[in-house]
Amino acid sequence: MQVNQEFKPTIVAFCCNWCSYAGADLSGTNRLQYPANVKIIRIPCSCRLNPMFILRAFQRGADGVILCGCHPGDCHYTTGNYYARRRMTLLFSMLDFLGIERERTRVEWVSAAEGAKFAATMNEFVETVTKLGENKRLEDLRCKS
Amino acid sequence: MQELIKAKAVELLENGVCDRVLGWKAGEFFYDVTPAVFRSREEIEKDFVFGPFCGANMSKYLIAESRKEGKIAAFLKPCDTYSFQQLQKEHRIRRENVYAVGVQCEGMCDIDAMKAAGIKGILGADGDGGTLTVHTLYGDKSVERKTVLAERCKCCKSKKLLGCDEIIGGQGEELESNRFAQVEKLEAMTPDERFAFWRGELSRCIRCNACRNVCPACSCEKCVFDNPASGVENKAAANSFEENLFHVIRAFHVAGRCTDCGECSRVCPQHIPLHLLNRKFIKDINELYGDYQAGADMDTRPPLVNFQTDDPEPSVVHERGSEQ
Amino acid sequence: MQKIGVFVCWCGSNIAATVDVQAVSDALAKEPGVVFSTNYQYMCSQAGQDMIQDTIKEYGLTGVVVCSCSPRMHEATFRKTCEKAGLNPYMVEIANIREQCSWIHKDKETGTEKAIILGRAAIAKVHLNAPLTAGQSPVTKRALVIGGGIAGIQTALDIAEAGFPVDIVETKPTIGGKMTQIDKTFPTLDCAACILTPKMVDAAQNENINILSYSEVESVKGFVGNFTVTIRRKARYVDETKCTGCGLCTEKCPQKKVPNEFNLGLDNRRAIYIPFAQAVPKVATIDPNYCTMLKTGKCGVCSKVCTAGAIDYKQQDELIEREYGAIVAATGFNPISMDKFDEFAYSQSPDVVTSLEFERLMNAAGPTGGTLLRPSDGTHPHTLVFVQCVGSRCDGGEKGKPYCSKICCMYTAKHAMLTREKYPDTDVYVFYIDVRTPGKNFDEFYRRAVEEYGVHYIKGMVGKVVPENGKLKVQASDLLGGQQLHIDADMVVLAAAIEPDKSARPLATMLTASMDTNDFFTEAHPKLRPVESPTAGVFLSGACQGPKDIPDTVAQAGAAAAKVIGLLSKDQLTCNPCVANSNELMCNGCSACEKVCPYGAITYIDKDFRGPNRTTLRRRVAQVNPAVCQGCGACTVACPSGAMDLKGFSNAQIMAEVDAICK
Amino acid sequence: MSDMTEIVKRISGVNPRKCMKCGKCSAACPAYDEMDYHPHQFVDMVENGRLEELMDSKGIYMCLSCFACLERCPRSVEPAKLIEAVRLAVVRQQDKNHLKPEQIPGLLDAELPQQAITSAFRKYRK
Repeated sequence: MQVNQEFKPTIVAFCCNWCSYAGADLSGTNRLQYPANVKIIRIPCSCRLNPMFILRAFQRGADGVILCGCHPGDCHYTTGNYYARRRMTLLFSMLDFLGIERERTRVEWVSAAEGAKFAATMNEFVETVTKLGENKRLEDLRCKS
Repeated sequence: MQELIKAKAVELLENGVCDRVLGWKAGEFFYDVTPAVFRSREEIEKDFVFGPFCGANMSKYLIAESRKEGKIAAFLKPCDTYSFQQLQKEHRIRRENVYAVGVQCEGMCDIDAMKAAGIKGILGADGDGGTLTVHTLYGDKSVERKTVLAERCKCCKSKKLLGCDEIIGGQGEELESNRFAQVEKLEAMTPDERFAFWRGELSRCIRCNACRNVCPACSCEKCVFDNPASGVENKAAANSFEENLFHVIRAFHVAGRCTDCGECSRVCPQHIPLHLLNRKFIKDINELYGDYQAGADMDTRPPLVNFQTDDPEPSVVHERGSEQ
Repeated sequence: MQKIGVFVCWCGSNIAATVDVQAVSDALAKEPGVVFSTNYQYMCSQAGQDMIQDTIKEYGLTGVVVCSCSPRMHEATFRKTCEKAGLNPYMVEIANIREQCSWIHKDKETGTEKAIILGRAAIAKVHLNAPLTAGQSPVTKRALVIGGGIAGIQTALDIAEAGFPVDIVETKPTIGGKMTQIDKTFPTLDCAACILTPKMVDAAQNENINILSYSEVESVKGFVGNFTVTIRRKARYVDETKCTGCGLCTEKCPQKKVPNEFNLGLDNRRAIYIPFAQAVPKVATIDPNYCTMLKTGKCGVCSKVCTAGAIDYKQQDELIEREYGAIVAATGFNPISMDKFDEFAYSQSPDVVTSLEFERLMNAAGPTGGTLLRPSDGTHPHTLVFVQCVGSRCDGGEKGKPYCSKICCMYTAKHAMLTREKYPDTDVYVFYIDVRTPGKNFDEFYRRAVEEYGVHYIKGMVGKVVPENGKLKVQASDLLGGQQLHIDADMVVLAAAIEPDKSARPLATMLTASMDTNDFFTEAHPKLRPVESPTAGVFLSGACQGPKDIPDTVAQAGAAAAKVIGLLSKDQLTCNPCVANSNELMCNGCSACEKVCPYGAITYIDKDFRGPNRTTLRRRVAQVNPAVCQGCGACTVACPSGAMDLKGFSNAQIMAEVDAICK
Repeated sequence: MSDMTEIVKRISGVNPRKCMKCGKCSAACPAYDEMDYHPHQFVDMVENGRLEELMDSKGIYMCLSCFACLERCPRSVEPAKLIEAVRLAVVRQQDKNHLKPEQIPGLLDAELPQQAITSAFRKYRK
């Protein structure tokens, strides 16, 4: 696939309030850089993420969506991320089944102490999505012609 | 079979076991059999049918019917009983108001398959066993049932009748089916091929909502697509999102609850193989979280409201993909 | 339409250096609904807060967006600010333009652009915010302590001292727990019974404490401040109110062959028994598994000798239901079974004992009257081998426990020391992997065992023990000496790992309290909230939370009591207003939400709804208890109909943010 | 030599870092007195890269492979597998001639096929 240098993908990152949002804050506190394409939306827990939000983001022009939550076993609400894990696994598999690039979606567990991991994850994700180019398939799933 | 069922329906009504009977009624065309509620011997004798085109899943109608006063007798095929149990599990059907009669099924037929088999001028079809008698303009013809089965019946998962008060036609067994064959075929394709496939299929959707309306799992009091507050309501197509992903959202909503009855594809006027989306979820669930059949029992936790601490990570989707 | 005020903070140069704050406030001023937009050096300063308050009043703002540092930092500050100016605190949204913008970008243009988008997302969300009010729920001023060991007793005493009634539920016929079985306590070597039994008596005599011995928790319903607990009072076949504890029945009972659990089966008791002399309550109990009367209907000796007429063979289990405001789990520990460690010949020789059994063999009230004798032949042992870490610090899985049991080093030093003190003619070997003695006067104690009492401490493990001709052939390694040792021992004492009591797991399920993989209760925060469980209103005391010695247990018991007292001293609890709520008109009653709720906050009722043509439809609908819901949102996604939504993070709000970001 | 350590770890599948140095392996070892290095030392030597000494040791051939150490180890370190791997490593040493050129004339024999000497000379030299 041709790499478009000019292309700046839009990335939506959903972060749980207790671990990953704090991890994102920490990467800021430590001045660890990641591209400005990443915009974070705070949700109370990874289990709050409705698959519809992901689809909505893609429809509105997002090129990649990533969910960050507490590591399995560390959920502030004890079990939330376990449910999120199943939901996302199935959703990603379905998107893949429909032929949508599986690299556009990701789940990463980031603790409040992992500022470096958060930044590294975002850098890598932005790079991956940039290589993929603009997201067309979700908008185009229904043939417009 | 039809006579047995009709006799049973009349008997249940007249013995006072129930005051209504849910069954199949002859429609405008012989292959267009519709679900109906019968209240008297006369109605039953006149219109009640059971034959190779009684594919409709009866269970969904019991949500409303079981909440009415009195008791309703329902005739349920094996597929229907899975939905029947699943809906009870979700507290949707009031079991005490239903008298369930399990009806063994030898597979329902597809009128298009009959036409494709080269039979012309079809007027009707009947028969119980492996051989059907097709009435045509040119006289009766004998047809092997298995050659004209509906897609979903060719890979029937189970002939077991679950949770019935009574059974007609004998209890059946769970079957070894290759129902995931087509899903596997799609999985083996490249993403581009899959995308092209689904684009071809889903682009034909006219958003008639037939799939949703017939689906026993899609029985919400108010569907999210009808709810202006949901953000995905069905409105004039200002943009194509609602339609694009209607089927994905629908499949996700019924994931873990879909019994794979195949009604969605049966009723689709555009012949979109919608059941493949549901089957993909079922296949994933079976592979990732252990075999699960919605409606097969009353107490197992559905896979999407359950978890194991060592469930695979979502990246398993990527890993599996790269193996292909 | 909301009237929104936007306040962009410079945070000195923290934000202003990489974000053009003027450009941001100008750009956001053009957003729909924004009636005021400004920027200021430090929004969180008094002057900044005053500015926000003045603007709210002047412009009649209905919503406020502060573009500043992380909401984790100052969301509470700005909410309070707005509340003081008469605006509902939940009409405030923070756009994080410091940690998630200015601090991670270097290019000013990029930073400014991103800050504007983040501001837009916050504005989009505020448009859909609704005023939220925190609910109140009353507190039942009574506590339940589950487990009557030293942890439970201490917690109950401390709560009772503060004036609140407490019930102790203990599954055994007496309170006291493991400490009653211990002979002496380290590092002071005072007798355990001497310091414990006065506390047991205090508990029994305290007006605020009600001891429910021989009882178990059957079910727990409700939530913080309002628990309803069903307790099973097991039939002891003796009327507690009549029994005087004279003990005559326990002497006359003809069934003498019942293994005495108090002495760990090292001797026998009768079928009717009082566990030990200082038991509280001092009431006899009939063991239904051994009582001839209960099994065959023939005997009745105890009934005949009881002058108080307390024996009641017809007694049945009784279920009682009580209300509590707080629950303390104090279920304690047990030594693990030695089944999987038969290289130490525990099952092959009675002279291989666990440390707790050794306590009984040394105890004056024990089976040998306090004289150390070999269980096999009653002779005096001359060579004793102690093995530490039996089943502790294992690789997990079947072999044993992955954790350090914490107390073994010290009690083994104590055993070795006591043995040498009482019987100077003995040779005592202790095989250790590491000796861990963090604690006041602990290492001094261990050194005394070595230096003053001449206990042979050997770094290494015992590989096998083989009973042979009345001796125990011990094969061990001496890692520092670099040799393999062969010792003919008379007794081998195993420092068995400890594990949480088996009752803890089902209890945790009832309490919806979480546990770790070893079945220890999880604390709300490992450092900062060590005596609270993540479930509000449930507290942890003693070894059920992790291995502990007596001083640690008592300290934690007091801490748990302090938390309980803090809770019970409130009349009302303020709830988190960002909770789930179910739209009854859309709810299917399918129970999906209930299944994923970790707090049991969702219940169902049958409710009548108006149907078409003046009919009434009765439907099952979900109801969220706002006092219990913690606002995770798991239910909102599980709900297929979208009836369940989360206040403060509603579907519409999150989607508005998505739209604003993706635009 | 560190490569060799990695090879031994890989062949055996043993992670010597799991060892907490309790010595239970050596306590259980029936061949303890026959060995110059003992099971717990094997683990330590592999961990610290002292593989040359270990490979030169006669002790490794005294191990009976009774697996008592492996069975008793509380940390599942499996010293017996490590010892076996070291023995294999000794046998399998690559890039080495086990026959020195100067030995060859002495071995020449009319009865012995020359091919055998050539292949012995080349053995493991890959």
